Amino acid sequence: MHFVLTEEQAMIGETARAFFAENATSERTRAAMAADGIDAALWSAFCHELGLSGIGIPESAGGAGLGLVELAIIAEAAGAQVAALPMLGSLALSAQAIAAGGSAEQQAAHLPGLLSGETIAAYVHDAGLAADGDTLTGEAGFVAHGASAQLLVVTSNTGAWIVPADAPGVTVTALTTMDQTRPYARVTLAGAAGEPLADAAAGIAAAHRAGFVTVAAEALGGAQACLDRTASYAKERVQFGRAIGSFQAYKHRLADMMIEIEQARSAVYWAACAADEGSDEAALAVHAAKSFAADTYFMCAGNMIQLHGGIGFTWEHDSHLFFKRARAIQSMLGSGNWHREQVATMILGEAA
Amino acid sequence: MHFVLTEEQAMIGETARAFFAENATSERTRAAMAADGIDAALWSAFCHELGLSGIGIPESAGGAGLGLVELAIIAEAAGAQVAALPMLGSLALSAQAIAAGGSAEQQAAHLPGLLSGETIAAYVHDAGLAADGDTLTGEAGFVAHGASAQLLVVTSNTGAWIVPADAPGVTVTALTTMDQTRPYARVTLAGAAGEPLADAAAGIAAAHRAGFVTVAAEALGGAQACLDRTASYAKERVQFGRAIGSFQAYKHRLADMMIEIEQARSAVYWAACAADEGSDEAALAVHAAKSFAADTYFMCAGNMIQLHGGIGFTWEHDSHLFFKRARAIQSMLGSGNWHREQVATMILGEAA
Amino acid sequence: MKLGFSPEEELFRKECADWLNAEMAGEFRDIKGITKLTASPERRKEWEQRLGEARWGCIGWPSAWGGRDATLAQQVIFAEEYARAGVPGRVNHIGIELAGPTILAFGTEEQKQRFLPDIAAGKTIFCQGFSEPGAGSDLASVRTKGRLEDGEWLVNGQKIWTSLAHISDWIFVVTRTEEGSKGPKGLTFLMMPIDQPGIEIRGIKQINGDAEFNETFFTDARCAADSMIGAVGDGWKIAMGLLAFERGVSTLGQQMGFRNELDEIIAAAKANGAANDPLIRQRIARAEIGLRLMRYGALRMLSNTDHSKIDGAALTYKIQWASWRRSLGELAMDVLGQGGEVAEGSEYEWDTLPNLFLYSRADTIYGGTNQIQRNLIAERGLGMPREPRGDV
Amino acid sequence: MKLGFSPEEELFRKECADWLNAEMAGEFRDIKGITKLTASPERRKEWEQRLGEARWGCIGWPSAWGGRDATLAQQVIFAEEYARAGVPGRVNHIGIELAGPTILAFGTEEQKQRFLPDIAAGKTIFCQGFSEPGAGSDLASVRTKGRLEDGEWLVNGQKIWTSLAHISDWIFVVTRTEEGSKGPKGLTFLMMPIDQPGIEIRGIKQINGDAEFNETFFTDARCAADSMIGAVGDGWKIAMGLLAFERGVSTLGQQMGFRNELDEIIAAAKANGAANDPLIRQRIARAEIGLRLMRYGALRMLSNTDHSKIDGAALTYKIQWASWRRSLGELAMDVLGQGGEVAEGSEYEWDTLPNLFLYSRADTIYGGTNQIQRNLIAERGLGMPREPRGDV
Repeated sequence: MHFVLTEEQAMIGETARAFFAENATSERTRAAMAADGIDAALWSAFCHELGLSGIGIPESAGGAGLGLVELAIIAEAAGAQVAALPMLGSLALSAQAIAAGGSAEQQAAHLPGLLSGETIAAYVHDAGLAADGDTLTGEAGFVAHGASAQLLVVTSNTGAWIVPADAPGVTVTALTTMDQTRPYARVTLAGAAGEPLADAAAGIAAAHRAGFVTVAAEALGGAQACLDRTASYAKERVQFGRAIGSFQAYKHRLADMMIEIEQARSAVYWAACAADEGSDEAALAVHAAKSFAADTYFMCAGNMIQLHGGIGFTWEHDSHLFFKRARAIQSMLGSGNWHREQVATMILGEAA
Repeated sequence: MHFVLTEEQAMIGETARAFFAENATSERTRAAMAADGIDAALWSAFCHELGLSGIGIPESAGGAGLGLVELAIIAEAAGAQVAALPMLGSLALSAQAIAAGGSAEQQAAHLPGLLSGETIAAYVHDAGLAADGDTLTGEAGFVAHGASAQLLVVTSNTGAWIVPADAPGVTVTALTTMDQTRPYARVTLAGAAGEPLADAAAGIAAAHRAGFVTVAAEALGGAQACLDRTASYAKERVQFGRAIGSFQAYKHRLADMMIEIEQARSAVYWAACAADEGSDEAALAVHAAKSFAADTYFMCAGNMIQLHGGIGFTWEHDSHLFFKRARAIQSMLGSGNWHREQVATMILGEAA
Repeated sequence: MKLGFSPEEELFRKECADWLNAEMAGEFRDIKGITKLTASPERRKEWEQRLGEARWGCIGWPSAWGGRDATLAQQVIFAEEYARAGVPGRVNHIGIELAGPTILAFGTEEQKQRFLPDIAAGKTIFCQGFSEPGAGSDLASVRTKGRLEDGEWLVNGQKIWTSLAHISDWIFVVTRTEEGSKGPKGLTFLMMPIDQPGIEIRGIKQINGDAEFNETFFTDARCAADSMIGAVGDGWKIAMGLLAFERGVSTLGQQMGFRNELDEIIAAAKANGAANDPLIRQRIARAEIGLRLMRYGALRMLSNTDHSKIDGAALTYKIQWASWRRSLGELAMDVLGQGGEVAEGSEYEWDTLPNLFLYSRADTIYGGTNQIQRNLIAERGLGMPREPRGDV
Repeated sequence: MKLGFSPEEELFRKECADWLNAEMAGEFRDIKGITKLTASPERRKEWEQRLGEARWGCIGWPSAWGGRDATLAQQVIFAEEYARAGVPGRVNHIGIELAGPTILAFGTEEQKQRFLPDIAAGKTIFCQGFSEPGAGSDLASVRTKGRLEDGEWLVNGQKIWTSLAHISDWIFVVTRTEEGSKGPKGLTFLMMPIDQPGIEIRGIKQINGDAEFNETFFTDARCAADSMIGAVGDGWKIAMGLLAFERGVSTLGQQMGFRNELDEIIAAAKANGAANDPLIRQRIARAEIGLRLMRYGALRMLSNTDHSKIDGAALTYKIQWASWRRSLGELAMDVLGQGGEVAEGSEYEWDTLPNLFLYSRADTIYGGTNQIQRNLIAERGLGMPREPRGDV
């Protein structure tokens, strides 16, 4: 029992933070927002130069090994800059699904491209998917970075398939999305042929676990960035002849942010670590982390706007990037209420 | 359309406030708390000398006329002192039920005693009451001031009866109650004979309307008293070399109390006035008033404790009287969630 | 205490409704239902002129200045029917609610004649120049300078958050006219035509992609001496008086807009099944109750004629509606789910409810942040010590 | 980063559990499950002496002073098993968590020998004399005076909120020993035996009808010169050091108490059907999540050995648990409904859950109110300017 980062983990964090702070600038992110929501150069540098894309993927599958703790460390750093990257869909969801559920052949066929960044995958979940053998018919409305993907990992509640995005029967429609750093697409499958994952259940479970932890960690990083930036502003900005950070009400709002963030930090690393260790608590922890960190982020991003006053709701200021990302994280991969209901079911049983 | 108190209404308010401030002192209330939760001398003075007990009861039934607005004004003043009186059970519920649902004979037989204060009635509601003709079997666990009542008005969802508290088959058990100014009793009916109200539906409707408005008005008065007393304390009490009311966080808590209280005031008088005018809005308004004012009171009483620091949670200080009354008002006559669900049903229909 | 309306008042209601519905079904049907403040400004100016012609522009004003001397009840009724008929909000809100009443209270007879009939007629659109970069809500920190030269004011400096300046005809500004003065002293209140070389306007794009607000730059901008309201150095007093006008009958119209938003949420919840979720039901009930209480709070405030005491309903009104509406935006998104995060078409342009969600983040900031509102409530309403100014 | 325990640690867990369970099934079965701090003090003192005999009293202390030099993991395990076995909380909490560590850090060798073994053995029960009427959480405003006379300290003044003073043997107090000094200067830290003519204790009845806290009056109360900790004038420094000890492994034991409270709520909800209410389910899930996060926050704080940086988990811990528990009290009552408002019997004495509801209102006040916690977080954690002291 030792619940702090190891030296190696701390180093990964420093590397990732430095990389995103230097490269995922507001200017570059805004350029990506005006296009397809991906800073392609950033993604390439992340996968190649930094070589962080394989983290959380077993070495046997061509990854860098390590686990969700390390993946969370990276997602936290990316989230702090609202980086415009397909990390969630391509790595945390699709690559995890293939690494955990794919056959050795499937891993060999698809993972190298995903980890090198040359292929982008999107994760398409449709609970009501109709599968006639491996011929798939269904639709998913909010596929993150779906319009940029060459590969789709398609799942129902029980099955999982790999489908090329340009296969016959597949239609992908880009959607104007509030969070322009991670735009959605609608994916329609009309009798598209899928290649089934060898172990669908394992693939789905791994994708969900990693997906929940990844967005929770992103949220943690985003929330901390909101606090840090607002605290800096509070020391500089003068109103009524005083630094606004000297107003007690302002201070207490900042304190409230820190109180939530510290809990979110516990939640994220508890969930990641419990999942890595195969602890009984992992199932509860990933729901706790997703719901708690998402709410924390939204609260902090809302406060960031409020505490910046007028400039906080301008397009020019970065507050809205955090705010929209926070909202997206709240509603994606199950709402907070849904995750808490899963927790309630674990401790109270199903409602009568 | 003129939504302020008339001169006559303002005068009733001044009279009631002066009466309760002078007589319903902490000392007298605490004496009542140690006994049956009724300051008998106060009740007698209220009914006789002040003659306010007939307000809201038609003159034809021996009352003073006027309506729920005036009843609310009085309940607000009583609530501001957490007065230990059977006003809710005896007047707002039972007398209202008899005045609205009783025959002329029933009114003549029972109302004079209730309005003079010589008889105390308690209101016993049991949704599952079994009525074999007028022979009643059932139980209610939380009958306000039930152990002090000579008369019971017993209702199910559809029927209403008058039952003497000492009738055969009636058992009344006093209960140790958190709010000692309005202790509960358990009332058990085992084949007790009831005298049916002539118009049960009218009686029940009047009792509920008046009951919701009365506790909402009490809550308003209590909440305002919490704010007033805390604001006074904030000006006197010094910590860290400053009046604590000079700390912005303290000021903002007080402001938050005022913001809720002003809305609660609108809610109470809207509900009372809409009911008096027979407006379509009355049904929604009484649910709004009960739930909103009760929550406001609980928030203000909780803040009163917090903002008084250590002395706020001592027995000696009056904060806990407000706090316990606030809690009782929240849970009695339907919880806040229940009242809001009634509102939701009016605007959304039943949940599927 | 009386909530109902008299039969005469109900007749007046019918008159208002009939006229408004006829207009919205006729010549102005193209603007019916517009909620976005920046949409179709030219057509809306025409509409406001039509209102003026029919003397519906400012019915509470004296008839001498283009009003109808309407009673409070009549004003309430008109505001409600206006919104109920789907008529878009007034682009000249600042003119009719702030500039007009200020001129009425502090202006000379000549100024009243010059401005009021044209405001009532919808011919002069006003905007407001109070906030400055670096000053925000702090009017005492105003730096924009005014100096009198050859019988004319020359104004230099910058204002910000000048809502709708880009479609307005006039702007009123608070300027520092006493060299070296500090705080509330040495300020003067000026009315200036916008269409002049010394005034430049740049839109500020907001979080929702729209641009309602502006930065307004003054470079030797000119203002005739007789367009000063009050005397030199009266700026603070007049600005404070003006802020007190802000909570007029128009709040009821604003509430009807909120009503439409809540109704849209209710319809969406019924359509997508969210209305069956007990958690959503509670929040919709709270929103409904909050909106009703806003109405009755406004009626208490408007009915109250005893101005010797602090009016709690008035003092708490701004933060009440702003907080309510911000919550409404969050409720809207939770009802819509992820669907609320995607827009029709390829423009970054939002339907009513997602736009409400984004825009309402500004509600708790402009016109005095929630923090400043709480200071005011604690200080003016509850007698707490004032927050000290610093000297940085 | 590692959450699991090693096989050796799991063996240690079994050893703890076996011993504790045996005791709670044997001689001390009468005190098993007691949660109220004031219940059965004499028997609980006997129990703490039993703990001491078996060297389980302060396992993290050096073995030289009665401890076991236990590792962090072992301390965590013992705290968890202690609570899991239904063992009542320590009446000598102040002695083992505050007085002991303070003596260990600041005491002389002689003082260590005099006090530590007896604290570890459960023979010396300590209470804390910091707060004063009129000073509240403001230690710098202490007025209780100490003066040295004939080689002995004489103490005069009053302390308040001295939890469990009525069952304690010793009290430590901060006194003002420099005549005319102000603020943090001129304070001295003294340890005094309670059973002496100069000390009078009066219980303070609380909102829940119980009396855990006291007023403690000092009238020429005596304190031997060698019971001063540190030097004359060191009182502030030592008190600040002591407050840093407050967040030790005992927080995990406290959390296990919270666990029991939440489990009781869950059981009540299942029994009365509240567990089917989606609104209650959300709140129970939030409470469960909050409790788990408290555990992992505490483990982060305890695992952290880098004291050069501000530890956010430690800094925010007090307000986190206090706010969580106050919400838990409200949840308990909403689960119980009106049934939570009536007590068995005729005494004004409450079952665990209603008592939790009432008592938890104090959690956000004592040991630094939530307001003061937020100041500390913003100032120490985020570098905001300090709240200025006044001079009233």
